[in-house]
Parts: sequence; structure tokens; C-alpha cells
Amino acid sequence: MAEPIICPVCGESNPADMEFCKNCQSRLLPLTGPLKDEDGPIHPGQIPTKKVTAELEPILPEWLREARKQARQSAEDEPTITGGDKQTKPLTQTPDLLAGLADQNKQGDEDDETPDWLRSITGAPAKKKKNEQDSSQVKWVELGHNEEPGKDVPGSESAGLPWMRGGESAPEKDELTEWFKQAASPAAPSGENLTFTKTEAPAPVQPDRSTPTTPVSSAGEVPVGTKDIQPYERESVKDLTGSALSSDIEIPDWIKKLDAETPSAGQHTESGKDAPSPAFSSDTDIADWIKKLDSGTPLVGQQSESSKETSTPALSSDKDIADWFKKLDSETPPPGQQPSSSKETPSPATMLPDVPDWLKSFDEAAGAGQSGTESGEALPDWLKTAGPSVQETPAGPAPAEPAIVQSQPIPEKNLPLSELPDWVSSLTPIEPRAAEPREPAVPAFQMEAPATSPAEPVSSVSALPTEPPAASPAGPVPAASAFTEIPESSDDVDAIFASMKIPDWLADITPSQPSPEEGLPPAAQAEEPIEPAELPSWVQAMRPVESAMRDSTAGPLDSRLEERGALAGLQGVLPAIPGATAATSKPKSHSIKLDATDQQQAHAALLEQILSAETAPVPMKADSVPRSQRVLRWALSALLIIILGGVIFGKTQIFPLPAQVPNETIAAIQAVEAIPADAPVLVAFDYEPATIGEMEASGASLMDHLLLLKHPRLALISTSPTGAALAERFMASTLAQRSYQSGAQYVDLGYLPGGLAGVFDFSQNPTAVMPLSADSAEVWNTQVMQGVTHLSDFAAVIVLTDSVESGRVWIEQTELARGNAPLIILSSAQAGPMFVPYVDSGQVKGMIAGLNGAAGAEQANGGLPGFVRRYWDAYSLGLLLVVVVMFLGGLWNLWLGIQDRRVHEAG
Amino acid sequence: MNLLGLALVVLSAFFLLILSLIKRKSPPKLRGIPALTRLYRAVGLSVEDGTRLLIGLGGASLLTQNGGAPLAGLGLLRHLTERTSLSDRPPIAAAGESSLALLAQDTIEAGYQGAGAGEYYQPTTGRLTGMTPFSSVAGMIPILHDENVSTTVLVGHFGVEAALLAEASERENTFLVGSSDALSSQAALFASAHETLIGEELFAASTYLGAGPSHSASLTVQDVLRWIIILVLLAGTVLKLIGFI
Amino acid sequence: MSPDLITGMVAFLFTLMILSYLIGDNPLFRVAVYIFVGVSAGYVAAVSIRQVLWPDLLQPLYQGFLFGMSLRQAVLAVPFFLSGLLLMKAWPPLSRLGMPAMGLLVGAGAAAAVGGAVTGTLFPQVNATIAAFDITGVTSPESLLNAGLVLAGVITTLVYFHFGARTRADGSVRRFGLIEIIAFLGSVFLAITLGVLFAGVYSAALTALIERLHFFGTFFGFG
Amino acid sequence: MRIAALVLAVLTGVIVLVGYFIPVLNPIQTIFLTWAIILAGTAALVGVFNLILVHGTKISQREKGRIYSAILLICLFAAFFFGLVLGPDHPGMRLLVNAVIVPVEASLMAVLAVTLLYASIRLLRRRANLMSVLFIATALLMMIGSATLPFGEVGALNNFLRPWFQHVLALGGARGILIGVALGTLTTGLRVLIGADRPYGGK
Repeated sequence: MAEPIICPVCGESNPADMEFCKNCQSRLLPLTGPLKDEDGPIHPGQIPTKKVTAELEPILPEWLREARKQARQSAEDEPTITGGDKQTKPLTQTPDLLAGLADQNKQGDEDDETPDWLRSITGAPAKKKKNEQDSSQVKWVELGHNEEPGKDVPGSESAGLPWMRGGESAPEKDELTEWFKQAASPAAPSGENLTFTKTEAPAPVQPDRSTPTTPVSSAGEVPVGTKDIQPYERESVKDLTGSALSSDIEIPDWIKKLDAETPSAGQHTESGKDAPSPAFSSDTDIADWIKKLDSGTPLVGQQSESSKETSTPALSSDKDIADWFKKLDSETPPPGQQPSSSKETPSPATMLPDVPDWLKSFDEAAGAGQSGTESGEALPDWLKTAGPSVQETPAGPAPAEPAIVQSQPIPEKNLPLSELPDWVSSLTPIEPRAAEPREPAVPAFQMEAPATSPAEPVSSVSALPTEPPAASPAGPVPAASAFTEIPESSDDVDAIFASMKIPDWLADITPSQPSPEEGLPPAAQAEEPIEPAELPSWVQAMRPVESAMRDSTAGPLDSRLEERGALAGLQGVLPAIPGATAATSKPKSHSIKLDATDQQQAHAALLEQILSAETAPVPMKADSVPRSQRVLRWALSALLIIILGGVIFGKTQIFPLPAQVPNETIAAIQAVEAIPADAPVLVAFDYEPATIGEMEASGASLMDHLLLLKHPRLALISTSPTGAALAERFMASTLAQRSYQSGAQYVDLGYLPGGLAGVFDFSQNPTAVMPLSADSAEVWNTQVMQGVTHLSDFAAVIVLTDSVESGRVWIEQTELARGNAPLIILSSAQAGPMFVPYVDSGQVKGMIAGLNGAAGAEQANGGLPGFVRRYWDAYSLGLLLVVVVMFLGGLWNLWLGIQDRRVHEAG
Repeated sequence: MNLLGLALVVLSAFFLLILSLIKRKSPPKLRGIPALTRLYRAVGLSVEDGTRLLIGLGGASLLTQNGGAPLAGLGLLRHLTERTSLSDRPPIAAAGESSLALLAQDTIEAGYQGAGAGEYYQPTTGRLTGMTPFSSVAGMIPILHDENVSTTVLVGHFGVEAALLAEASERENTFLVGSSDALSSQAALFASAHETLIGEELFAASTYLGAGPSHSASLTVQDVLRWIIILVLLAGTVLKLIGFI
Repeated sequence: MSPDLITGMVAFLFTLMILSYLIGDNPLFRVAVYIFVGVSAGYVAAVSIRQVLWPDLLQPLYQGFLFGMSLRQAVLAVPFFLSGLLLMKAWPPLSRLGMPAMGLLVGAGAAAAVGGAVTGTLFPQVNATIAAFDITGVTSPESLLNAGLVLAGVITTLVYFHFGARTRADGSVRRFGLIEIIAFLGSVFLAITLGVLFAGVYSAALTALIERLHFFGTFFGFG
Repeated sequence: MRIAALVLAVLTGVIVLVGYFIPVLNPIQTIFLTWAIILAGTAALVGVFNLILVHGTKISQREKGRIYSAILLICLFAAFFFGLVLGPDHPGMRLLVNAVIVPVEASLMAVLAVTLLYASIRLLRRRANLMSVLFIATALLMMIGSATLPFGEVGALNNFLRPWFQHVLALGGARGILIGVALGTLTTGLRVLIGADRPYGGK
């Protein structure tokens, strides 16, 4: 009677023959222990027990069934394969599945929606569409979302990782399935896949990830996993020519085993012998991490301290991806799945708001893996992280999945999650930071990621927590994409996990330490159909070698046991069973914590600042309007009024009138003197009351001269409503000495409306347009207007105007109708210069402009009525005073203006 | 000469019509005019501040030779009204001529309706501030002081009296963009206004502030006619010098 | 008290009230301005009726009703009807009725502006510019030089107003290089022109101030 | 109404415009222009109503400055009534013009003498560029040339430089401005005539 077994979980005592605890159903006998019908561990190269797994065939997922079928066919088709042949075999299948992805990537590049500001931060080269994107991206920043669904910023959940959109998971499943099919042969890419491939590939691991796949890439047959990370991988490929050359012969033995799974066993041993490890197949970086592994430095807790230390998991994950990929080529699941899945995993993993227990176990396992690799450098790193149990069976995880699941088929698109733990284990220290809500990991990781240089994969990983950013072509962008997707609410987290669409067979696997709020994981039900320890042969192949068993107990992190499921009892085995990560999917909620270093927080704050600068509305600055200077205004007013008033009141005549009379003034005087006596003359008063002082002074002399000499009959008219009153005032006050009376010597036609049109009409038919005088009396049949029916009947037309426009109207609109009647302009100084050309051209016979022009007329008129002389001293003195003040004040203000400009430019 | 003038007008109308109907992918590139740039900012600022915009249309009758400037002012008024119709304080249009004041009312109403805010239209926002040039300007000065005006735009036919508004706006510390088709007032405004639109720039104001395609088309036509006139001047000069004409 | 004295006193008061604006905006200035606006508006409105509507519209129609309509009088029925519609604009609810009248007014105004611009400005100014080069009328070489300067001023100023531009490599929107150079010369001519005009404007304003001061002197017996 | 307004505007505009270039149409053009002038006169009355409405609203709503509005309305009614009854040509109306309109406008013009001086002094602080400097320099030159000195006048300045600036340099720029304004007027007017701009109402 064997002694009862104490359940390590619940402490319940169980009979010795029980494999599972009757209380908690946890495995009592670790798989590492002797299994049924098995004695002792398998030694390296040992052929596993042949197990008939045919009955499992129907329940295998479709892709796996196809894979197996394909493998069989290939095995049948091919004759006995030599090691070298076998090594090349996986590569022979890659082109088909990569052809489509090449297109996808190409298109993906075209549709890269990285905003320019983000691009500038990351240092990534700007896209050609940059300018077009600017506005929209800015809008996106301002509005907090991108208006174009297909143009989300990398890392945005919705588009960055389409498969994460819970709502859209169903259609994506189809697209993904389609994509998988396309991956097997050159096919057109799908839009979903673009974002899909774009947003995975975390910056820190990409360069490393590319390393083992380089050989394939160099052969022009890039596996999906590497193809998707081309932007920075291409550079790394150039750096890794050595590994590229050796790629074809650098295939781990476990692949050969997989290849030979259907063929004879002899080949297994063969392949087992001459298969170099992927570690050696990759470039010198590998040697570094091997050294580090030798040093046995534990990863967890020290990753942030030393970049070299952290490099190990990254490398392992990368090589792992390449390894399983090669394996998939031979193992026959549609190859597109694995890489894509492995690429997908970073994003969801980094988005995990809280590190689940199984992830912690990865950390521990990672440490264990190192100790485990002391003797097994050739093994893929994910095997190291998986702990000792899988030391000798590199192909473990992927093939193991179907074995674990025997109840539900695996949805193809969910397979990617199977690879989650590997690289997640390398990123474990980062994840919590990435999950902090107040400081989205985007900036933090964004700023860190650039440190990743394709040529320095190790530092790229190590830089994550600590290193400041450095330019990297494209690495940061996907990294940002992965980290920007960190949901800040538990709901978001649920949505992400829900959208992951973890296959049930994976979801059923329980995490090693389920959180209390989680009920019994569905894995418990999934296990039922499984007969404990009735493992398929290839699962048996996963059993650890003795050395690994010894090592597994050596490390402090090895104490963790898998308690449930087919692998119950295994230590640190979860990383080897990526599906197990999916078992933690659909958590209720996770608190989001980010353990960011000060530097990361500084970087995050920096990016936040940049973002806020983008979103913050720029307050419109009012144009500076110079302040009014009352004192200056008062001083100028006082100066002018006092000085000019003194001159006016003093009636001084110090300043002489201009000696030279302008030509146009002389012409005006001559024109007036040429008017026949007692002839009808039309006088237009087209000025405003504002200029009455100047206009009366300008016109008085000539009009007085005319009335004195020729006694003309006047017809007064105005195109201004107030003109008639001004005309009356002119006749009554300015020309009072001539005692002209309305109706006797002159008539006031009054206001001529219509401006240009009115003047034109009047010039065409004066009697019809202005039939009545200002006082509504008949005028054309009076004695004053006797013989006047047309404009040409007037002996002259005299226009008193203060504006260029009204003067031009009279000049131009009456030109034809005037006939030989001369036109004389009496204008304000402000309009005078513009009439000179008309004087020169003869359209205007003469002109008097302002006081200067009137001075000559006044002198010609014997000083009567003498307005100019009265005003001239004040006028001249005033102008000189103004010139001095304007000159000095102008210089002073010019200097002040320059000062202001300097201050403005400086400030 | 008459037929030549008619041909010029018909040709201009044809080009204007065609260019107005052509759907351009992007508005035509125009040289920068600092006054209009500042005006554009000032208009936005007035909406943000909830202050008022005062648009002076001048005192010219439409039937005078100066009727073009008030029409340009009405075009600008329409556009500004649409832009600022939802402001706390709607813009005020001040005219110095009765028919212009009525047109200002119609334009403002149309602008409100164009902006889908017809119910906010107030007839008193289109005002006749005076019926002579100086009285209309004098009537605008109290508006600057009493009605929280932040920006004043003068687009129309103004005389030198416009300088009084510039003076008043400086006292009230409000921004003024002045323009007129009258030469003397352009000189006065150049010295006294914060910003001045010289000559032809007056007619481009609405285009620069984003008015419709017909406005930008008119600028294109102006540019075409400008070069035609320059060529005519040069050719005429040469022909005159050689005594051909 | 004679009307002239009353007029002088009132004018003196208004002059003082307006000049008080030099000190600052104040109630006296406001009162003067509002009175001025009211009086001028009432005066202009009265002028419009007495000197426009009555002689051009109402009187002919009135005479037509009394002594039979001539064709010219009958035609005035159209503006009479439109004027009636236009008056509706005084009452906002019915203001739409005035649209046709305003349409006619605007159409005529626009045509007058266009016609005036072409016949009154474009052709005359272009002709005058070209005519200055008439060899027969040229009295001296310097007059030809002046004519050339005027031509240069006209052309460069016209080019200055050219609106069309293009976006340069640096993103700035500027005109063609040669146009920019010519426009610069145009700006020089413009500055000189505006300076000359400003001097004239200031002369007019200064004369107005002198006239007002002279009025004070006359009012107080100094003039 | 909008359609009628548009039709009337375009029709009238075309007839009046063509009348400028085809003398045969002058009589029709004159008729339409006369109608427009009459309507402008009617518009003056409506404008007065607008003035009354604006200031009446200020008074009724007790807005700021309503007292001034009341003064304005009183003056407006008085001037309108006496002007209508007596006529603008009546001595009483002339007295009104000479006592109010003339002194106020002349005084406002006089105020410009100070404000323009003040503004030109400050110009170089607001816009210190070549145009402003040239503007001020030219203005100063013209003013000196317009004045005489107690001991006579500066011949070259008064009799040569000032006229040359006025009649040559300024003329070129002024013509350029006038032609440019004419071009702007042409296109702006045509926009109305083709119905693109409808200031009389219409969306």
C-alpha cells in the first residue's frame, strides 16, 4: 500500500494511484515524473513512444488537420531526405506564404497612418502622404480620434489591431482565415491584415526577432513573422549577412524531428545529430546572450538594470518565432498563421493591464530557462523560458496545443496567441508600465523604443525600461502602436481580451494561479475528455531530459508547479504552452498600473506635452493697437490753435503770397476773361460744407473777377444735397459785394441727383432733367436762362469741387454736350493735382487749386475779396509748424517703433 | 471707342461668368495683403470676444461713379455677416446713403439666412448713420464708443472724413481697416488707419476673406485686364512716338 | 437780435462743441454731432422730396391726372409703383415687397458704375497717358521724360496691385519674381502719390481750421 | 420677389450699360436712369424711417445714449418738417444750414488738422517701412513747397520740385490707382449684372 499523495494545492490526501486530486482536481503526479507505461525521462535523441493519435484527428483544428495531411503528403512525395535536404525543405515552402504578405506589407506601408507629429518624434521617415495627412492628423489629435476609421494612429486599438476589436472580431475572423489561405500562396492583401501586420511587432523585440529569420529573408523568402517587420528588419538583414549565408544549414534538430515525424525514425536521429542550434545560426549577438546565459543572471527584476541581461528573453523569443516558423513549414499548418500570431501577440500582451500570474511565472521561468540553458544553448529560448520540462523538445508548444485540446477545434485566427508567452516573458518587466492609465505607455515606450537599432538588438530590448530614445527607422512606430492601445478602463481591457477570440481549447486552460474573482476556468471542463497522461508521442517528446530535471529544481524560480490541465505538475511550463496565456483571456477587469521610471515618465510627459500642444486651442492674440496718447494730442491741438489763432487775431501779413502764379491759374483767369459779357454761365457747387473755408477762399477771387468784369447770368447747380444751400451762401456772403439776386441775375437749379448719371442726363437735356429751380419755380423760360436749352448754350461751365470724383464727372460726362463752352475748375488743394492732366490735355481750360492757386487769382483780382491774404500767414506758418513737428515727431516715433520691434522680436 | 468699351465689358463679363462656374479644386493663390490678414484675425477675435464688428459702407449713392466701392462693401458685408452671424453681438453696417442702408439691411438678412440663422436678424443692424458724408461718419463715432465694437472696416466711398473714424477708433482702442476709392481719403487713411487697403485692394477684401468663387474669379479677371491695359499702354506709347496714332 | 447774429452765435457754439473733441469725447461733442446728424438728415430728406420726387415724379403725375397723361407721364407710373413698394421697406414685415425696386436701383447703379469706370476712367486715363507722348505736342525733351515717368508710374502701380501668386518651395505664397520687383517700384510711386495727396488733404484741413479761427475772430470783432 | 428683383436688376443693368456704348439706346437708358433716380429719392425717405427706427428703438429700450437719440429725432423731425413746408431754399432753412451744418462740418474738418498731424507723427511707429517713410517725406516736401517763408519763398521748391512731384510722380501713381479702381468697379458691377452678387436680397 503506497502512501497517500498530498495535493500540493489543497493539501488534500489522495490515494497513491490518483493522478488528480479528488478535491481540487489538480495534478498530483507531475508530468516530469514517471508517466503511465513510461519509465524515466527520455534521453536526447530517443524516439518517443509511438502513440496512436488517429482518434484525435477529427477533433483537431482544421489548420492542424491540413498541416498534418500536408506533412504526410510531403513525406510521401519526397524520397528519403538527407539532413541537408531537410534543412532546406522548410524554406522551400516559405515563398508561397510570404508572397501575399509582401504585398500586404507594401500596402501597409502605403497606408501607414502614423501622424506626422508622431513620426517626427519617432524619427521615422515621413511618408509621401504626409502633407495630406497633416490636417487630418491634427484634427485627430484635437478631436481625440481619427475621423477616418482606416487611418488610425498606430497603436489605436480599433485599427492598429483589428483583431482586438471585439465588435469586429467576427468579420475579421473570416478575413484572417482568408488571409491565412492567401498566405499559403501569393494573394492579394486585405485591409485588415495591413493594420494587423503593422501594429504588432513591438519595437524592442523586432530587431532580435528578425535575427533568426534573416537567413530566410536573405533568401528572399521572408517568413511572415519577419516580413511584417521589414521596415527595420531590412537593415538588420544587411548587418547579418553572415547568418544569412549560413541560414540554409542552420536548422535546429527539433525541426528535423518534426519533419521526420511521419517518416522513419532513422531520420530523426540523423537530424538530431547534425542540427546546429538557432542560437548559433544567428549572428554574434547570440553569442553575447549565450555568455549572459552562462553567467546565469536571472532576468526578472534585473532587466531594467542591464540591457545585456534583458536581451536574453528577447533573443529567445525571436529565435523561437523563427524556429516554430520553420517547423510550421514542415509541420504543415498554413504558415501564415504562426508568424502572424506571433506578431500579434505583442500587442495584446503589452496591453494586459495587469500581469497575470501565468506571466509572472514566465518571469520566473525565464530565469529558470537560463539556468536550464547552461547545457542546452542550442535550444530555442522559449524552451528555456519554458523551463526544464521542455529542454529537449523544442517543437513543444505549437504541436502541443492540439493535444491539449481535444474537445473544440481551434479557430485559425486564434492560433497566434499560442506564441504569446515567449516574447511576453521577455517583456514582462515592461508590461506593468505599459498599463498605467495616467501615463500611457505610448510616450514612454515610444520614447524608449527608438533606442532599438536593428544593428543592436540587444540594446533595443534593454533600452525599454531605461534607455533614452534614439532614432530608429520604423521600430518605434509599431511599438507605439502596441502600447498606445493600452486601455485605461477595465472595460477596455475586457474588450481587448474578448476580442482576442481565444480558442476555447486554449481558454479552457486555467492559469496557474487564477485570480479569486475568476470562477473555475473553462479549462477544467476541457480537460475531462483527456485521459491523464495519455499523451501523444510528440508531447512525450516534450518531456525533459534528466539534466533539465535536475536544473529545474535548482533555480529558485522553478518551484512553481502547473497545477491543472494536461501539464499539471510541470514547473514553469506555461511559457511553453502559449495557449495557456489565452486561458487567462476574458478577465473581468484588471487594474492598470504602470511602473515607469522617472526617465520614462519624463518622456511620457514630454509626449503628453506635445500632444497637448496639438490639441490645445491656440488663443487668438489680439493685434496690438497702439494706445492713444492724449497728452500728445492735447499738445498738438494747443500748439496749432494758439499759434494760428494768434496769427489770425493779430492779422499779421508777414508771409508774402507766392510770387509765381501757377500756369493753370493763369489759364483760368484768361478763360474767365474770355467769357462774353452778360452770358449765361453754369456754376456747379460740388463741395461739402466741411471744405467751405478753402472753397470759398479758392473760388472767391475768380468768381468775383468774373462778376466784376462780365456780369454773367448764373445758373447754380449742385450734385450734393447741401450744395444748393452752399451756393446761396456763396452768393449771399462771399460775393455779397456784387449783390447778385436770385431770379434776377442768377437762378438756383438746386440739387441734381444721380451723380454721374444725373450729370450725364443733365448734359444731354438740361431743361428736362432740372425743370424747376430749388424753390420749385420755372427757370428755363425766365430772363436769366433766356436762350439756354442745351449745355452748349452756356458760355462757360465753372465747377467748384473738393473731390476728384465729382470734378471728373463734370469733365468727362459733359465733354461732348459742352461744345465750345470752356470748363474751369475751382478745387480744393486735396483734389487739385488730379486735375492737372485735364488742364494739360485741354479738357479743362483753367484751374485754381487751394490757397496757393487762389493767391495768384487774388492778386490778379486786385486783392478782392482777399480771403487768401487773410489766411496766408496762418496757412504758411501752420504748414511750417506742421513740417517741423511732423519731422521731429516722426523721427522720434520711428525710433520708438524700432525699439518696439526689437522688444517684440526679443520677447 | 464705344464698341471697344462694349467689347471690353462683354469680354470681362464672359470671363467672369466662366471662371465663376468653373469648379476649382483649390482657391486661387493670392498675394498676401497684411491689412486683410489682420482683418481676418480681427474678425475671428471679435466673434471669440463677443464684441461687435462695424462695417462702414460710405456715403456714395449707387447711381454715382463711385457706386462700385459700396457694392464691394456689400459683398464683404454679406460674407462677414455669415461668418459672425452667431456671435453674441451681430455686426453693424453703417451707411451714409439711404439706398445703401436699405441694401445693407437686405444683405445682412441674406447673410443670416445663408448662415441658417435667419431668426437672429435684427433690422437695426443695418443703419443709416447720416445722410451726408460727414454726418454719416459723425454718426458712426458714437457706435464705436457705445456698442462694444472691436473692429471697424471701412469699405466704400469715403472722403477725408474717414480719418475722423480712424481717430475715434484709436481713442476707443479698436482695430480699423480703412479703404476708399477716393484718392484723398486713401491718403488720409494711410496716415491715420491701423491698416489701409490702397486702391484696388478694396475690391479684393471679400475674396481674401473667403467669399465665393465669383469673387475670386473677379480678381482673376482684374489681373487679366490689368495686363491687357499695360500692353495697350506700351503699344500705344510706341505707336504715338512713331506718330502712327 | 438779427438772424445773422443768431446764426453766428449758434455756429460759434457748435464750433466750440465740435472742437471740444480735441480734448476728448464729451457730451458737448455728442450733442453737437447728434443734432448735426438729425438736422442734415431732415434737410436732405426734405431736399429729396422737394427737388427729386416732386419735380420728377409727383408733379408730372399730378399734372397728368389733371390735364391728361402724356406718354412721359404715363411711364412714370412704373417708378411710382416701385416707389410704393420701396416704401414698404420702412416696415420690416413688408420689407420684402421692396426687393424689386431695390433690384432696379442696384442694376442701374451697377451699370452706371461699370459704364462710368470704362468711359469715365479707363479710356480717359489710358488716353491721357498715351497722349503725353505726342511728338507734335512735345515742347521739350524733359516733357517726354516726364511722360515716361508718368507711364512708368502707371504701369508699376498697376503691377503692384496684381493679385495672382504662386506657392514657392518654402511654402510662402508670392508673386513671380519680376512682378515683385516691378511692384516694389510701384509701391514707391504709390507712397509718393499718397504723400502728395496727403499734403493736399492736410492743407485743406489746415485751411478749415484757419477758417474756423477766423470765424472766431470775426465773431469777436477781431476779423 | 427675389426672382423679380433679380430680373429687374439684370434687365435694367444691361439696358443702362449698353446705353453707354450704343447711342441709339440712350433714350431708354435715360428713362431707366430717371426711374432709378426717383427710387433713390424714395429710398431717402425710407432711410429716414430707418434712422427713426434705430434711434426710436434706443429710446424705447432705454439703451445707452438714448437722450442723444431723442435730440437727434427732434432735430430730424424739425428739419424735415420745415424743409418740407418751407423748402430747402427758404431763408430759414439756409439759416439752419449756416448755423448747424456748415459750422459742424467745417469744425470736423478743422479737427482733422490736429488728428492728421497726430496720426502722421505716429505712423512711423505703427508701420515703419519704406512706404511710410517715403509717404511722410513726400508730404513734408509738399507742405514746405506750399508755404512761403517770411523772407520770401524757396524758389526751387515752390516753383519746380512741388509741381514736378504733383504733376509727374504723383500723377503716375494716381492714374495707376484710378485705373485699378476702375477695374475693380468693372468686375464688381459685372458680378451684380450677371446675378452672382445680389445685394438686394437673395441667398
